[in-house]
Amino acid sequence: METILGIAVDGVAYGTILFIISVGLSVMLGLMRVVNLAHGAFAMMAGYLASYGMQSLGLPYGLALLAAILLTVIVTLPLERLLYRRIYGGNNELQQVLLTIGLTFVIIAIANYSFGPTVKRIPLPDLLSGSVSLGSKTIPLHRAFVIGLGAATILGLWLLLERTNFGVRLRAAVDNPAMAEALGIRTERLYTAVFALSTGLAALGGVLGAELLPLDPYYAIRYIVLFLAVVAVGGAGSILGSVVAALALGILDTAGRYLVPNFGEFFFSAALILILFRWPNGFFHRRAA
Amino acid sequence: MRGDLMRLPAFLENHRARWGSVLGEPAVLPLMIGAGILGYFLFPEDLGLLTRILTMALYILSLDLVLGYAGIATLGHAALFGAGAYAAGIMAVHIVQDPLLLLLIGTLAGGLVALITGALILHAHGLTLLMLTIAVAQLLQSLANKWRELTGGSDGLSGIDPSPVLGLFRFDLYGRTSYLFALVVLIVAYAIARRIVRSPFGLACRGVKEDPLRIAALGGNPRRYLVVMYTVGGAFAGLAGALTTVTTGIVGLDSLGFTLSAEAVVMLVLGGTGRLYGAIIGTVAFMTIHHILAATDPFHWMLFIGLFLIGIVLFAPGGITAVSEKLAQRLARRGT
Amino acid sequence: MTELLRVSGLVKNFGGLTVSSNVNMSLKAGERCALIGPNGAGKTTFVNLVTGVLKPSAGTIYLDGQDVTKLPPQARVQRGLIRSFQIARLFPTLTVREHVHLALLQRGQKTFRLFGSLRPDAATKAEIEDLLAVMGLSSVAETPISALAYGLQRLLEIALALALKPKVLILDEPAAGVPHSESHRILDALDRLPADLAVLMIDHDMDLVFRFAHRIIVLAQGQILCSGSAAEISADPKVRDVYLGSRARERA
Amino acid sequence: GVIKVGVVGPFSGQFAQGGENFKQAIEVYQAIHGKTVKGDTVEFIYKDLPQVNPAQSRALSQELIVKDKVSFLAGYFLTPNALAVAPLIDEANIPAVIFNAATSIITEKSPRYVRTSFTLWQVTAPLADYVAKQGVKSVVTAVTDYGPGIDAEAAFKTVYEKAGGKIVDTIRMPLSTNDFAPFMQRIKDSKAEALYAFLPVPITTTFVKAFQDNGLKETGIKFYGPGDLTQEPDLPSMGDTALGLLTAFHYSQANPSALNQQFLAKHRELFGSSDKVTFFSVGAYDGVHTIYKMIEAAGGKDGLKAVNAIKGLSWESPRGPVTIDPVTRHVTQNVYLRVTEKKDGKLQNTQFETLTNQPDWGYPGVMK
Amino acid sequence: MSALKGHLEAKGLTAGYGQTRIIEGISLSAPAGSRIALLGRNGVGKTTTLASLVGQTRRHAGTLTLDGVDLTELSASRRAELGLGYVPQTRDIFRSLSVEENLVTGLKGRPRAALEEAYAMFPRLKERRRNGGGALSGGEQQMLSVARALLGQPSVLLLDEPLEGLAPVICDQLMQVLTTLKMTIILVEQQVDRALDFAEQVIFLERGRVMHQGAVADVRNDHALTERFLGVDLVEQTGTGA
Ligand SMILES: Nc1ncnc2c1ncn2[C@@H]1O[C@H](COP(=O)(O)OP(=O)(O)OP(=O)(O)O)[C@@H](O)[C@H]1O
Ligand SMILES: Nc1ncnc2c1ncn2[C@@H]1O[C@H](COP(=O)(O)OP(=O)(O)OP(=O)(O)O)[C@@H](O)[C@H]1O
Ligand SMILES: CC(C)C[C@H](N)C(=O)O
Ligand SMILES: [Mg+2]
Ligand SMILES: [Mg+2]
Repeated sequence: METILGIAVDGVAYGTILFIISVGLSVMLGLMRVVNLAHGAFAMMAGYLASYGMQSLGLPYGLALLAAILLTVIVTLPLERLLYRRIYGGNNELQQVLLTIGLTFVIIAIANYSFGPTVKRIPLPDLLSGSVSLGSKTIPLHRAFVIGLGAATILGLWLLLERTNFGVRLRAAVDNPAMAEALGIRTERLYTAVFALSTGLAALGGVLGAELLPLDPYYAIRYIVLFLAVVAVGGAGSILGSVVAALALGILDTAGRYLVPNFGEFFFSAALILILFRWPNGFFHRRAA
Repeated sequence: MRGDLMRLPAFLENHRARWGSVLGEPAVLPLMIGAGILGYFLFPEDLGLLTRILTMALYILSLDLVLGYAGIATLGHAALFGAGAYAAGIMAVHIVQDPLLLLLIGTLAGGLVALITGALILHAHGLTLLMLTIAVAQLLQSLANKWRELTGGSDGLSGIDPSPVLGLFRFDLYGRTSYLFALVVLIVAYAIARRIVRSPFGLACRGVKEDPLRIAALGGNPRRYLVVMYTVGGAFAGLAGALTTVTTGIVGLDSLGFTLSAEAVVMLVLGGTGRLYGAIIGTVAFMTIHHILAATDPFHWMLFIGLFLIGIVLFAPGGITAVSEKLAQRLARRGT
Repeated sequence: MTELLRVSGLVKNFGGLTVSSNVNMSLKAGERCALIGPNGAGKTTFVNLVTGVLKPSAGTIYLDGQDVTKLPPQARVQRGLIRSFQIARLFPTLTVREHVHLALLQRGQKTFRLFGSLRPDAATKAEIEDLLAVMGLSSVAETPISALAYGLQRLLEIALALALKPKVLILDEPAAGVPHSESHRILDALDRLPADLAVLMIDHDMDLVFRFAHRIIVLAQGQILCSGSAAEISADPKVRDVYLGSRARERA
Repeated sequence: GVIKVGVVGPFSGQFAQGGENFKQAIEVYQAIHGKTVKGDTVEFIYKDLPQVNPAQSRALSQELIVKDKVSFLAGYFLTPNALAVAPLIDEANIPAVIFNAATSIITEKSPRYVRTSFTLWQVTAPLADYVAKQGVKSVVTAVTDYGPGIDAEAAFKTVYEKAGGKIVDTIRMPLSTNDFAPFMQRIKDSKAEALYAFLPVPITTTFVKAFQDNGLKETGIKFYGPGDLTQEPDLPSMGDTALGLLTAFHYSQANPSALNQQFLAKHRELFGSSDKVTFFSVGAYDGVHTIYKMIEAAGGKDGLKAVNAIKGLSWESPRGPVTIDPVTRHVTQNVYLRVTEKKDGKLQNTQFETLTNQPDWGYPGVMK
Repeated sequence: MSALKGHLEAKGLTAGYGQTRIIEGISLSAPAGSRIALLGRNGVGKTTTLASLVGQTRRHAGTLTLDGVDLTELSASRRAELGLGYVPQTRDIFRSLSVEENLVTGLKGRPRAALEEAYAMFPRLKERRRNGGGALSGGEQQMLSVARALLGQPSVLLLDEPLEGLAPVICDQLMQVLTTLKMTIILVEQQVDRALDFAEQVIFLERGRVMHQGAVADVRNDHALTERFLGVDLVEQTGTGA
């Protein structure tokens, strides 16, 4: 019983971080049909910025977090204009792979050059660095904070995309850009907005998740498969899907490691194959197609 | 009346584009042989690198069959390569050392793994398929890591010492035998691959790639074509893996790794998909550039490779071959 | 005449929506039949059920006396049940000739020849040329679909269906996108079909339907409303109400 | 003339710290000891090999031999990449001096391998003995599931059980682990008195943090490991969570010896800082020393003769006294017990006990 | 309300896809509230003409104004905002959106209550409002496409074969609705008789050029015209039928 509680709590905490980072990737894939392999690089960029802000400029945690997200969005927006815009759409996948891997390489090289290959740290404020006890289980306060923020993100995103005209117009623009334009929808602006939203979420996750996913230049590649797994299991573009997928994978991974530590990796890949076999379109496939 | 229905200019335009790519084709094989022999004499000290390029080219060629001709999106192609590499390696350590036999074993292993996994996963599409291919490769990789007695685990499988080719040609320090051996294998494999893509089966696969449902409406089972093509690609990838084992004498977990899978896609797209020779050109271009950059600046080559890839997308969207074909066409048009 | 296609008790639900409720019909060899009905009546769904693209919620489909309800689409095609698509569905980079060739290879089950040649043998070649000529596609044989006029794509759709040597041919809006003035091409092509073939056509172009069909079945809200000859149908007030409308009177 | 040495190492990628250490240590050595040996200039050629890729390792090494005509190969950060060159160096009769790769089997595979780093057996065996002697009754081991990790586990288990201790659980963690919380839970549940752990960078940081965050430190479970866990460049990012960790290792920046101080000072002089110096640095530094000695003996020719010439060679290294074992061709050296503590506001590994002359306990026949 | 808006004026429009030019120097003038039928055989460039007015093709030459405002350089979305409404030949339903959401995309800032107008016009859509757009039948998609365009209250409505795939009764209804609309309408249609019943002006296209422009009455009386441009003898067809 205790074990189950432990696995559940750790799994949810881990899953929430996966969610925050992956949902941006999912939204972009679902809406713009871009497999953005540089998503991890954007998360990492924010992590580095936050680390720099705190360690070298002495900013407080909250401010560093906000500044890092903002800066990441500002830095990546021109990329949307100059690069991504050329590769939107479902029949450009191969171009997307080439471009976003190239971009990832460049970001890794820059991170390596400016910050060196060692792991960088984002020190937690005292307020978040303790632990709380849940019965016999100790969880770091920071994780509780992450879970809370994750929940807020879910709600906010869902409202934005499913319950506003903005969301409808956005999904229309993605579905058929030429027709959306002909109906007076400014598709370019929408794409820019979604791109900013997506990188913003990556940035948020990159900073919040630095405790789990250590910040070194290879962050950019190391975790992208994991994020993609969340998107695939959840169904591209589905918020609810990302939530369920991230939590499911987080818990599975945690359970595998706890129960069969020596075969943890094996267990995870096998579970992933089974899940995708059973739900080839993800848990929450978008309506019709 | 019918004249109205015919749209002549558009027809001519597309027609020319198609022939542009097909006409260049017959020359590819002699060119490859020529360039291969020339390479042998021009760069006698770089045969190690050149051999790696040849084996990689074979591997990328196998990916082109799968991705370029059947539209199977995969980021786990290394699973098939690694299966061939390990099969050949394990056999070489324990049972046979004849290089040709080892290649055969690798081919069979790659094909078999492709057949089994393909039958399991090819009902999926898009990102799901992509993830399934990744997961299959990861599964095999952790299996290889776990099964240390057989595979050497993370230390790699060493102690592979293939006997001389045909009992005559020893694998030497300078890599001459390796190079010529790899060259012959690549050329033969290329010829076979070309035969396959121009067969009725190849035509049907193109159809499946463009619209699987329509193939079903013609009475074909799209999934069967996919599985068969995946198996064929797997056999070629396994051959490439075995060739790498034979020419380097070691197999590591990296031969099942994500990096190898992802790099393959990069090289193929760089060269241009669905052409076979695009695979060769992409491999040569990527590996040469990589080698030069890594040699001149081992510390920051990633930046330049990254910029290069971005540049390709911006300025040569269909890959190197597509751009050169377009250029050739423009020249040809000016000529006539 | 032999009964080639029989559908009995066919039901299809999408969630709570019943799109096909207990449809029974049959097609005999040599019949020229049309299926008409209001938008959303379930005509395309019916075709999808019969061809196996959709799985019925209940009911049985017999082809040439055999129960094919559980067979996948391609197996039904191999048994001679062929359809054309409402929106032309072709392979964009393949040429017209390649399409026909592929269909013939497919029919002869020759598509798993990995090392075979793509050069057709004399008989195949003759058949390809013949089909192209019949449909008036010879002059565009080397054109890839991406550059082919829509009207010609529709004709190629029919050529492909013919290449498969159907026993039962289902045409879903074959004239859509073809001007009324040119729909005769399609009729011409259909006229040349072997006489023992059963054809079911769906279209909203009543000129075409009335000229083509011996028997017309009217579907409404997933059920067969009535069936009969062109004259009977156009005179039927129910049909006029739900489908034909006022103009029918002037035109029929 | 010029004698060339080819260095294969990770100069980009996630292990780039190791490559940088190699290169800087080589330059420091040459700055202190000169660039020439008996009139021959020693020149280093670098080849980048960022990850595990034995085939590439072999191709690069072959290129160094055939094209660049090197007389020595050196570097080799990762075990599989080192293993890949065995047939090559035998055929070309060229010595390969391993600056890092730490699995015991390597030097068995060719008589031309010389290793100046350490092995996990070498530092773990004395640690296990020490832990047992401290009266710790039960230990749980947690290692990364790859060659060096399995070596570490085997070394600890063998020695500790022989000394009468009890291993209650052996956990092998996938190399790709991000979240260590489940392992921490399992360690906690094992109710062992102490933990022995080995992981490679960069996940060491996460592991050490997870140890504290999941409340294990408070439970009083003791934490032992090889020095990989608390490498100096990583200490700042671990922060106070690293305080009090007890590690066994052959090198610490905080080694008070005069030679080490000289070594660090030269580092600061050439590169502005010595903060990033690690055991990779001394591995390379001493590796260059053996190469110089081999050149003295054989002049860059006949690799086997060169290797034979340095068998049994002893000298004083920044890490302390070292000897090349004539049988294993691996460096015999002191292993220090260290504790991580704060000095002048900076974390460091303070050595508090020396276990002298430790061989590679993992080489067949060394452990009786 | 001020005077009727929707005076569309094209001069010398030359446009196409990529480098190929499909239409050459098309000029047309559609006064506010006028109804024009654009006719011609398959592939003569009718769709391309409408798409060029909307701003979806590549323009090589020519100008376009709407009520004196120059649209030539404006994007498709700006043109739509200024009053162009479009029902494309391919319908272009947003397949991943529900029927209701599809309609919302046409609102152009109007309140959601306005959706009832669409539902009143096509009750079928109301029944299917929660359905995915991609799951609609062919005819239902056509209704949705028309309704979506009308919700934006355009001053100029461009219709590309709106009757295709519709049941005859629905065709009747739709034509009925169109006749009551107070806006400029340019209609492309294969059902020539219906188009002529509806329009005031007729334009015939051939090979991307305007070959004839005139009042409906003239066309009706001139069999040679329809014979030449459409390949039918209209009188005969409407007269006897099948
Ligand atoms: N996958 C689906 N999910 C839900 N409803 C569906 C689905 N497919 C079709 N429908 C509904 O079933 C009904 C019948 O559709 P169908 O396409 O068979 O009509 P049809 O008779 O071919 O009409 P049309 O003449 O307009 O093409 C329609 O109301 C449609 O919305
Ligand atoms: N996207 C496109 N790219 C290239 N050419 C095109 C494209 N769309 C249409 N064409 C070509 O433009 C010409 C005119 O086509 P258009 O669709 O405007 O004709 P249309 O008069 O509307 O015909 P229909 O009656 O079949 O609808 C045709 O030759 C067609 O092949
Ligand atoms: C301690 C580690 C850096 C050792 C290295 N991973 C090896 O393969 O031997
Ligand atoms: Mg239909
Ligand atoms: Mg048109």
